[in-house]
Amino acid sequence: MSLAAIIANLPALVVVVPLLLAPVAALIPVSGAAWVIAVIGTGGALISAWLLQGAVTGGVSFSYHLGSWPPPWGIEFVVDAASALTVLIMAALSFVATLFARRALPAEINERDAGKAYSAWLLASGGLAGLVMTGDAFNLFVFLEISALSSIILIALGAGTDRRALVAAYNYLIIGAVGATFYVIGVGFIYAVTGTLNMADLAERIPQVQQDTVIIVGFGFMVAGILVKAAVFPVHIWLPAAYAFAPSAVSAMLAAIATKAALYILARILFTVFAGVPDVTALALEWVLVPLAIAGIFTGTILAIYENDIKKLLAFSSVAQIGYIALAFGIASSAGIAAGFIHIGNHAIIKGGMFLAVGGYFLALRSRVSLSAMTGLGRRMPITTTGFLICGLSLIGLPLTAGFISKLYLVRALIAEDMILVMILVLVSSALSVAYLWKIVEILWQRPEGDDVPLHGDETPALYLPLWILAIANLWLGVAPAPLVDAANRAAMHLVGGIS
Amino acid sequence: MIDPVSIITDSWNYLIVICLMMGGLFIVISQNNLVKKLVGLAIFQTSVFLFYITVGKMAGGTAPILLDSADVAYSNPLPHVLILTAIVVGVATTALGLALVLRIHAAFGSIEDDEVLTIKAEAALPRVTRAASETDSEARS
Amino acid sequence: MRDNPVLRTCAKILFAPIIVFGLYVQFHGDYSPGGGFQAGVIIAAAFILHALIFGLEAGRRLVPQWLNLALLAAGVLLYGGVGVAGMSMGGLYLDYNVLLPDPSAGQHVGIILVEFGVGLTVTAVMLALFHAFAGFNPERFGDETSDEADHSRGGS
Amino acid sequence: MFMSPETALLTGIFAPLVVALLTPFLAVRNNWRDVAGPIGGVITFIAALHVANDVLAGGTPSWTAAEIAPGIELGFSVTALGAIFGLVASGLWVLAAIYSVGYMRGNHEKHQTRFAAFYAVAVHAAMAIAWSGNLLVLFIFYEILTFSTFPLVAHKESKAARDAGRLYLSILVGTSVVLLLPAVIYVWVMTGRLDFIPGGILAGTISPEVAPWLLAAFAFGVGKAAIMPLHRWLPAAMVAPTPVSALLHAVAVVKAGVFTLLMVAVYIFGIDYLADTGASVWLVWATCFTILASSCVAITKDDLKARLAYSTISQLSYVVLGAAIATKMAAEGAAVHIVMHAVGKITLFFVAGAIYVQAHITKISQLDGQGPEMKLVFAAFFIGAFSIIGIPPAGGSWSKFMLMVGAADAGMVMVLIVLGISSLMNIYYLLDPVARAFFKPKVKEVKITWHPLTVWPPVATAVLCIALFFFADPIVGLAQAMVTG
Repeated sequence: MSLAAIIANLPALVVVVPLLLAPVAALIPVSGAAWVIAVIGTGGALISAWLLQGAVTGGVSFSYHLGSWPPPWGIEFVVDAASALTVLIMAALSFVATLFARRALPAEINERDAGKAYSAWLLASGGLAGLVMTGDAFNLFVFLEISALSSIILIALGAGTDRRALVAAYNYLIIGAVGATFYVIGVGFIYAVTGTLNMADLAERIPQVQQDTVIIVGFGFMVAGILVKAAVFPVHIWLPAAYAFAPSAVSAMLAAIATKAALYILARILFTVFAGVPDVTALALEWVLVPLAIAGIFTGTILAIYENDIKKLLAFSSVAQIGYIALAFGIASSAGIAAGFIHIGNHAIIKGGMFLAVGGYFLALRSRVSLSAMTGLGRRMPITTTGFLICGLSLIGLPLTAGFISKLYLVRALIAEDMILVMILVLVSSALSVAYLWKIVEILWQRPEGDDVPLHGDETPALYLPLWILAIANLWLGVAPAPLVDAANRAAMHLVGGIS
Repeated sequence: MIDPVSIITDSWNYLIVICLMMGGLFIVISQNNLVKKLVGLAIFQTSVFLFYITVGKMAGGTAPILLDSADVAYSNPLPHVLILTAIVVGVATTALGLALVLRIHAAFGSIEDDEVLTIKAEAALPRVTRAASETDSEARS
Repeated sequence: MRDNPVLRTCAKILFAPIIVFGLYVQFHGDYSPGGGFQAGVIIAAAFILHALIFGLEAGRRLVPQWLNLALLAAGVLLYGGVGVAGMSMGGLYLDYNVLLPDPSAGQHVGIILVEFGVGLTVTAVMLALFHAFAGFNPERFGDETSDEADHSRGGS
Repeated sequence: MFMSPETALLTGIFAPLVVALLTPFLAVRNNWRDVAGPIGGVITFIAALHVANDVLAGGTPSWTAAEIAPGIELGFSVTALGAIFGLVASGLWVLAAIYSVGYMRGNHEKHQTRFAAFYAVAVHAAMAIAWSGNLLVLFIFYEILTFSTFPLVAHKESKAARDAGRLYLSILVGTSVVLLLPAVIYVWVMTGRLDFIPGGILAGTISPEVAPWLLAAFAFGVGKAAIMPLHRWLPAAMVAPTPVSALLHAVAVVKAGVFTLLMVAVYIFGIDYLADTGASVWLVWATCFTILASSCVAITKDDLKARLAYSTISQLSYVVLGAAIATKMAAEGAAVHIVMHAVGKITLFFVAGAIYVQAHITKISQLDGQGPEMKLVFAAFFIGAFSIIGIPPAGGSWSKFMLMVGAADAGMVMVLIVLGISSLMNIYYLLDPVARAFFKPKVKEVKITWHPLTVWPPVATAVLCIALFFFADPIVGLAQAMVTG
């Protein structure tokens, strides 16, 4: 294939490369070889996403017509500032998680399942990329289910170390399927009154529709479905168990990217597809999204403070962080949406890094990482722990870390909209998050009562290098955040541009 | 203003959709048995399939296969295509769900949600580790 | 059921016609109602019927697990390969017009290949599902508590 | 001049950090490790002198690393007030480093390497706070200071030490994250900048109704300033070894707090803006209450370090009061008081530690009659107490005088009365231990062991207290430069 052909087909390659390598990986019984396929798949997606991001930097956006069928008849992939940024973040994180998987995944699952596991891995990352790229409301549902089903398989693989993974996967399946079906019902209503499925076309036709009720009901179903996938409070209940019992590498990948795609879709639906009916979306933003986001922030943070299992603790913290992103979108100004995108990126590297570190602990301890099991690990695994700490400080949002930049722009957006009370709540919650992080830090350096538990193997670069890539990204984006902030601003301008 | 009788006579297809949808969702929520939950999910999804198809059907319309005469009303083919995809997705979901139920049954010995939950609270270690710890305790006693 | 002569005979007679019907549905999909999804299920039905009557082991001998997995992957790869071929020949992903010099002929070739890929995969998936459920062995995954597991479940 | 001001700036900030990083490697020989602190202190102090000299000459040494958001740069830039604080922190570090060697060895403390390393990190943070280029950089090092002193506070690793450490951390980090950081971000959102400009940056951008609330967010966000009711962490931190209490909880940490507030009042709000809007009137009363209340508590304390801690709380509010009065003279007095109180209070803490190392006495009631045994240290205590009370010829009299003149300028008679009452109480509770030691009969026979490294530093700082009375000009000059710009 010529270079020109590759360039022209980049939007498809982001999705197709991982998806097509998935069956190849499934055929390979050797774990190492299957891992190479996974690296090629996620790496190819990352390169494509990187080139796409370069292409949209100039402010252009373009559409890719699958099968050369022009929209609104065919399915299009939309490449604009918003989707390119989201896809780049997700591709980068799934690539880093794949690097970590080489040592981590075979240790936690059955060796003969490794090929199929990497197959599901590639399907999940390709499906999530497709979710972001597609400009077709129904195609979105297909990608939603590709990514969800493969994620469920990956979560169930955790049964190799803890059988509760099966129940977590089952619950995710049921809740996720109900959510996805809600979305399809909504699409059905909207299709019934507009006769189109293309998002851009929908955005044009929805304001012309006379039957307001149908639009409202369809919108409600669609948003409810996406909220389930995004794990926004109170439909987050599948998330903590799913992240906690999945294999370490899977937890890291899912925590970093899975909900981000759904949050992006939420923004797309709210700010482009239904941009023509601002009174409907404003209602949802003001009375549903913002209160739920704040409730989620507090619920997640408080549950995290009282949680003892470290992976569950991080999962609860994810619920809170998803709340921040949802809140940022709920502000609905371009500054707010930009803050949301900034936090999508920052939270991906923060939580990805923390789960990678916990994966390192898990492989050293060979048991579930509870707080008491972590006693004194700071001295014995200093490299992993330092990386964990950097990500942790970023999570609370101390300056010089990426998390601070998120907080800075979120608070700025809140002040600009005079949402002072919400701002205070956000800051109080971020202070509460200090509580659970400090609890971990203290234990990491505490001396154990008796002898140290024996560790299985030393720290190896295969396990801590991916973590450190993310830790350095945290510091880098904390000191020189301009690229991410600019990209997020462009994304926000692009989405809000649809309203005006 | 709205005549209840006309709702039943004119919109019976939608009423069926609603009944199936609510029934399915109710089963998903209320049942303890993991297989029954999946059955409920399948009913719920099927109601959506019916909904799409009934929306796509045009009164007096024929199957959307191109005919030579110009004044033929075709039913909308697109919903059928969408639902074909949705059915495939539904099959995959159900299959995966049932596979998980089998594994849960093998691991916990039960497919009742409440029983599985109580087992969860106990030792959830993998078989090898737990067997080892049990023999330990037996040796001690 | 293996000993029931009526079932065995019927199965033997039906096996080939079902597959032929499946192939008909498969390759007429581009002109008339049909296509890979339906055909795949129909063809898989033939194999499942075979396995039901003659036993799981016989079914596995007919389509071994590795072949099943290979077919599954091959179908997806064929589908994707057509898409990639479209890209490499100067079109976009899944663009059939560029496959042959004549766009119309290209459309035919493209859709037939893609549908064939779908058919292969659906057949393989259906078979894999059947064997996974029918041949599920709780011993492989279970623990001590699975004694009461239903051992009668199985293909015979 | 052998250093450019910029080089001096970076030397002053990073020399302590280098010491901290080298300490674990030097730990192979205890002597190498213990000499690193004083050497680093001397280098830092020389750098601080250069910087202060340049500031007095009208320069603004500055250095920028990166820009993290429009109007927020990562960098350092020395203000006149910063020069003062830098001098205090580095100069007293030299003595405290020598003293801590004597104390830690004399007490046979464990983990001396860790102690020395974090001690140096804390000084690094204090220097960076002093010379920070904007509010955000100040905030960053404010947090680093908090975190780096936690291992020092919880040094003994006992349950009591850890609980105290947790209280310390939760109050300081909690207030700063909940109030200070939001206030910083709010200022940035409203003005688009965070740097320190003489005369302030808020005038014209923030309405007078908001100003008191914003000031409250700063005043209570800076938990290190220990305005009641956020003072609890300071007595709790007294479980730390005395060198920590001396340098950090009499100089670096608490002064970082009041320094931050003074910086905010002078360079962010601006004295004139505060005076015009009356935003700080409530703070005058809050600090007056803290001054009197903590003096009352101090009188009841029998533990010497606890009494000194409450005295510190009261004295810190003097500085904040100076900022809140919002006249030029009062602000100058506040700046000078940072220096005078630091030198005086470190003397008192040094003495408390010296008494503990030599005689293992912590209670004031047990000091009766011990004076003749430890003449030098009690003499130092006496002079230090003089400085705190504000009696000539000790340095503290200048700052108290300036604060009173400032209050009179603003017509706040009540403040004058409060300051007077407070001085009387100071006399009682600070001179009481000395009086008991010399004029009461012995209640406890103790074995005195002589540790010279714990005795000469307090004597040196006591001499410095006297010297500062006669040579206060440079300090006052810098303070004047602070308000005139």
